[in-house]
Amino acid sequence: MNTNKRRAITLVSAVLLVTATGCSTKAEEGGGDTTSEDGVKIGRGIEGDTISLGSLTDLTGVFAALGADITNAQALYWKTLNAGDKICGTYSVDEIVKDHGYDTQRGIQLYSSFKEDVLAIEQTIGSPINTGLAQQLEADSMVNIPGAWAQSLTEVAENTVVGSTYEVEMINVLDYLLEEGEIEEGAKIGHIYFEGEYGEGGLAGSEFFAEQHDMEVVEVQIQPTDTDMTAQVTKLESEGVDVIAITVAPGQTASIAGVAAASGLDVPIAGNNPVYAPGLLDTPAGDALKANLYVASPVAPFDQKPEILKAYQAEFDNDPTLGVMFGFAAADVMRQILEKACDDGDLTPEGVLAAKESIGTVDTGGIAVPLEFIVGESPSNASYIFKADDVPGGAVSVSDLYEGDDVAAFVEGG
Amino acid sequence: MSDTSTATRLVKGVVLLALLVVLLALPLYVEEFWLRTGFAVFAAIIGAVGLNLLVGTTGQLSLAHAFFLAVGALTYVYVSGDPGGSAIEYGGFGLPPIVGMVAGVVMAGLAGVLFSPIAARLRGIYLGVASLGLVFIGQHLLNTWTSVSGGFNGRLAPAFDLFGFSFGGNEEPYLAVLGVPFGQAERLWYLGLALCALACWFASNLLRSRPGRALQNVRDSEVAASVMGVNVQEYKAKVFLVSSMYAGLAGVLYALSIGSVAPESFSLLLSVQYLAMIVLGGLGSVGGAAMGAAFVSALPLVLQQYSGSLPFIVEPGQPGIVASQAAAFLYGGAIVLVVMFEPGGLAGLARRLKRQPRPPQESPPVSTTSSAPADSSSGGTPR
Amino acid sequence: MMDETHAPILEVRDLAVTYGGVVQALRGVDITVGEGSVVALLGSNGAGKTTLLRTLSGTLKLHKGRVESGEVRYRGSSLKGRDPARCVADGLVQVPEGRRIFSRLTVEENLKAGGLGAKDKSTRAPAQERVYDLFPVLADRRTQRAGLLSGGEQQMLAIGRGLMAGPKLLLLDEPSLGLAPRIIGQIGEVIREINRQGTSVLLVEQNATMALGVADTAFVLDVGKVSLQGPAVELAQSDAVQRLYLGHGAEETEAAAPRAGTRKTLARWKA
Amino acid sequence: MNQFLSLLLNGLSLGAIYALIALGFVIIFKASEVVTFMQGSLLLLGAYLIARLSEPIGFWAAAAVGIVGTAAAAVLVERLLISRLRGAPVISLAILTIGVDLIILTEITRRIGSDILNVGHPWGGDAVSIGGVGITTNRALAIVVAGILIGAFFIAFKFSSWGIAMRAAAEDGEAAALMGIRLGWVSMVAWLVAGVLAAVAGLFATGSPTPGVTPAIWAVALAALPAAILGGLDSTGGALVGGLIIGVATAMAAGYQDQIAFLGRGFGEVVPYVVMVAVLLVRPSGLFGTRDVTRV
Repeated sequence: MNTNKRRAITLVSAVLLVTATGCSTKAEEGGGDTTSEDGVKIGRGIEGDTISLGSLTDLTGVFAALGADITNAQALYWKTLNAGDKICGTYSVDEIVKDHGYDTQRGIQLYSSFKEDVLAIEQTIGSPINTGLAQQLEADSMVNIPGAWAQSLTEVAENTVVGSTYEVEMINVLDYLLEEGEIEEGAKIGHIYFEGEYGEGGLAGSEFFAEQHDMEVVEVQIQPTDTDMTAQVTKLESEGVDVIAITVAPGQTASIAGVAAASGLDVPIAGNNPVYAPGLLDTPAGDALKANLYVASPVAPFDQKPEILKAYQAEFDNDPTLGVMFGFAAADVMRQILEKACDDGDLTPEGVLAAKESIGTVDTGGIAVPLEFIVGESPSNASYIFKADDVPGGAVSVSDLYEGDDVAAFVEGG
Repeated sequence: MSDTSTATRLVKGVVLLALLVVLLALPLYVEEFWLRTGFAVFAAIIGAVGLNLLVGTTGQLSLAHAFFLAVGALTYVYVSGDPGGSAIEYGGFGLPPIVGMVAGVVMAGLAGVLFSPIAARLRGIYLGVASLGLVFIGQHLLNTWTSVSGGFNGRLAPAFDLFGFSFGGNEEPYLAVLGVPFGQAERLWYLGLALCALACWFASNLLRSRPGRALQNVRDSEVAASVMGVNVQEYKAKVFLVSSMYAGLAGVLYALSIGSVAPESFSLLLSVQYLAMIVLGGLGSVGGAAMGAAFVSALPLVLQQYSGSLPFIVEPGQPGIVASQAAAFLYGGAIVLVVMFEPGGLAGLARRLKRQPRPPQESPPVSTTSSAPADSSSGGTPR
Repeated sequence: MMDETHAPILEVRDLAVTYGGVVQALRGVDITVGEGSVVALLGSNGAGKTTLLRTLSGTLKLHKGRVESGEVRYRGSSLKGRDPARCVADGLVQVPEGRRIFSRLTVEENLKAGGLGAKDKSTRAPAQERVYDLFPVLADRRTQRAGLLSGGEQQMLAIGRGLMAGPKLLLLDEPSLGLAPRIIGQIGEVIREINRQGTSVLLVEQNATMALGVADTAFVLDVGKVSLQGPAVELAQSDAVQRLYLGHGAEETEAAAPRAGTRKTLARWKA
Repeated sequence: MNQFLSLLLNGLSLGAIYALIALGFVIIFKASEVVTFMQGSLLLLGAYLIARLSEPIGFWAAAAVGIVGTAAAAVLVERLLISRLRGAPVISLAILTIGVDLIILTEITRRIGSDILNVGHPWGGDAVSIGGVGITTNRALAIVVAGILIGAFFIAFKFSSWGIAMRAAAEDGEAAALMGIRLGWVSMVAWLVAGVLAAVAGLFATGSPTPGVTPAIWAVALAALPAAILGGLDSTGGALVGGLIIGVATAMAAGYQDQIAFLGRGFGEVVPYVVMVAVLLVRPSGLFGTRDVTRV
């Protein structure tokens, strides 16, 4: 048996040697940048006249609503662009969309599946996934548009946050309520927020605002899986709050509004942009939401941009949310960065990153708030403020672009 | 009889060796995505083999595996990671990664030992649900203890290196084999392969040893085992220790595979996936656990990768079944089919295909029933 | 005593049973229970008594056992493939060994449970009265948890529970097991009384004294085969039975005797 | 004090919903010796059916169809899968139900997509005041209906043929079979009842103050599992008590989170499990479970 075994080992080793010395396909892969006909440096993610952009979205997990709308909108945006001006007048855009179902490990794996093939990423949903990817984005000079607005995202140069951070959003919406007389100086803010950076961000905003206006914040932390907000609202009611600030998910928003209405706590509710989805209007809490909810958003409601709504509805038959506006805005920001890179003569990943950093103020024509990308700072000080209503997108603007008086102080101080 | 068994062992040896050779050669050919998937599979195999020792061999249902993985992963990032974080600051010792890895394994084992008094008191399904509690309590702990975990979004996992040879990060020293540059993915592949082979080898030796047989007796009947002189409590505690150490190592690799750890990654779903792995693979079998782990952890990624060419799966954004749902259907369905028709799992199936009769102690599914009917002529049916 | 010329209520012909297709528990067993008679079935541990009862009551499948050959006819028709519930509905009721009463149910609930399998629901109330007449002690304790009864009372409850379905043939599996001699005597009387009221009885016992005292005819089962049979009185006089079941040296003989299904004995050791 | 009463009342209503689900766990365990992990998807299925149908056929008809449909699904699982595995190890059966749960959950999640379905309860978001404490009508009704259902169940359990058959079968399956009790029938009815209970729980769990049907309500059943365990897996009374304990403890922990802030924010979520583990440490078979459940 020993001789047999030895013979087998020899045989297998021989096979190994033969296979290994045979040409390895991977060995011949040569990276490196080239220059296109019109003198623009190109590299990863560009084949012929096509730029490939990646998309790490969530179509099956908790953020499926957002993911689907953004994905649809971006597909529509590039379809239109490809049929018209293209990028740089030359390149059409091809998307590689991957669905991670809000599973961090899967998201990271999927990133590695397309990172050699894409120039940049136009959408990455999920804070933990964005956090997990940070190192790799830096290593790959991969410009990325996160579907989130956390302060820490702005600290990675590759991240292109389209909108204000959660802190700024919360200050803006509270400031708006103060200005409109919905709340007064010295009021008591009850803040219900998620554990984690999203919630903490919103809370930091309301705490800063409270400091400026002699207010007090009663904080209640919840987990994403909580659905029944009775105990939390009861607590706020017993504290006698004058406004409820929320940094939660849509399900909790409906519950909060419903419980507050049922228990006679008729106060305004101020939320960060992810708190709302138009589907909430069909719930029993619909009327309460229409009456009391104010949301700060990085993108304008459809009433500001009816043409986008029309274009979308011509293509897709679902009820659009503001995710559509965000998808358009993100695609437009990506287009402008790519155009800038092209103008600078460098469409390599590094060139795109440089373009992103040097682009200055980005104006998306009123789809999103005006943006300027400085590492570590909120890309914008402004928000759109909307109320819930029975219109497409479920939101009507109550003000034009709004920038609270305290935001500047916050940005400088923070 | 001894002739055939020698021949069988030889065939088995050659098959294993050939498999090893193929696995060793793969990084020369396949793309980074597959290598990374492979690394995740190796991590899953280690975890599944560990869980199998507990559930398959000793018959203790545990849904807490995700928790022990979390302990391993968190210990690794804390011991070997540097302090950092912007919104939420977290600490770290910044020690060499190998120290972190060992610490991760040890801490997970310790957590297992701490839990084992509870495990010893509870049996079967009560243990299963109590261990479910551990997952939730553990997640709460991780979310709360932000100075360690980095909070909801988690924290980055330091790249692994061993005596100056880096498995990621700076990729030093530069290494190329046969013209193929060995980057992070290639290096991690070998790291995973080595650890995984070691873990499987240790587990199969353990199962063949005297303690291994004692564990199987504990599964079949605690009363009988104790009559035969097996210290049931002690063995249960020990197997919890070993199983959670496996989970700890799997957790460290999981962290390396993702590059970061977030509390959310260690949810009940992860425990359920591990359970699915060992059920599909075949309870009690090391090879089965490996097959099950490969199936469950790679399936969603493979389906996603080939969603374009699979007729029943639509591209993301289209109405219909997308890859991750198809994967969920497939392994949910596979669990049902396996329990119904092939309790031996993939391992049992492979065995049946080979038509090699086996000594009975290797084939049975978990059996925890001990309420033998009163008459002496009960039970006793060969499996 | 009943006349042997009556048509038999139960006929077992050439019955062979295995467990898992491997362990042969019965091989070519022939047994007849005459209508209205009491038949005793003797045998040591592992002789196949319980296997026979399982075959009759339809629970063999629960234990992964299988009838390999032979036939069982109850009231003229084959029992093949009949499930336990059908058997009970047809009046073939088994009182299991070790009593197996539902200890967390009350005495009355136990009796009700016993009546659930009866075909005719209207017979339940009279059946219960009959049981209380037969066992007055159960009537006194009807609201008590069955687990609180003494061993003898529990055996009476088990028998009473079996009577609730209105059996035509009652299978009793070792009713004397673990009971004091005085109680065993009472059980014997009860069996006689049940028989007098028109129920045939197949009594499986290790306690040959009581069984042979009650039965009309008897069979001795040994290693899955019938080794002796005949009228109970005659059998009681035979040397073999004297030696094996009534007299001395039983233990030594049993230990020395070859056994079918040694693993079953092992199972007992483990349990 | 008002806050305390309010939390208590809401905790009880939550507990009533948990109790319904926990009762389902216990009934199935007693009748089939299966610890089912698919109560969550049954609950979701019931709520989903009601929500989808209440628009076209009206709430009451939808509720009837939803409850019947869920019970039918449960019976189907019992007939097609569980009944064929009688006598299989408890762990295998539990894993089987996890597989089925995964399939149902994935499919309904896929169908719901990103919507929040409104069940369309006639009482909507109304609220009532009980002794000066406000509670949504939905939750008040939950207490009432759960009370009636559980009461009816206890009566059936104690006095009906099925109840006696089930208790007998739970204690000694073979002896029950020898009494002519059809174990398959007992098991099937148990799954049917558990399906009904899950659908009713789903009906109330998705009403105000929760926003409607989302896949997340699947997790409600997960919190009811500790309720069943801490009461004692084979004790119906334990399921009721366990449900109420978990409900009240969860509400209190959420409402008084400032006072227990040292345990970490959001502690309310894990309260069911903490309570369960604590109880199991003292009583390994739960509060009212029989100590001799060694067969699991």
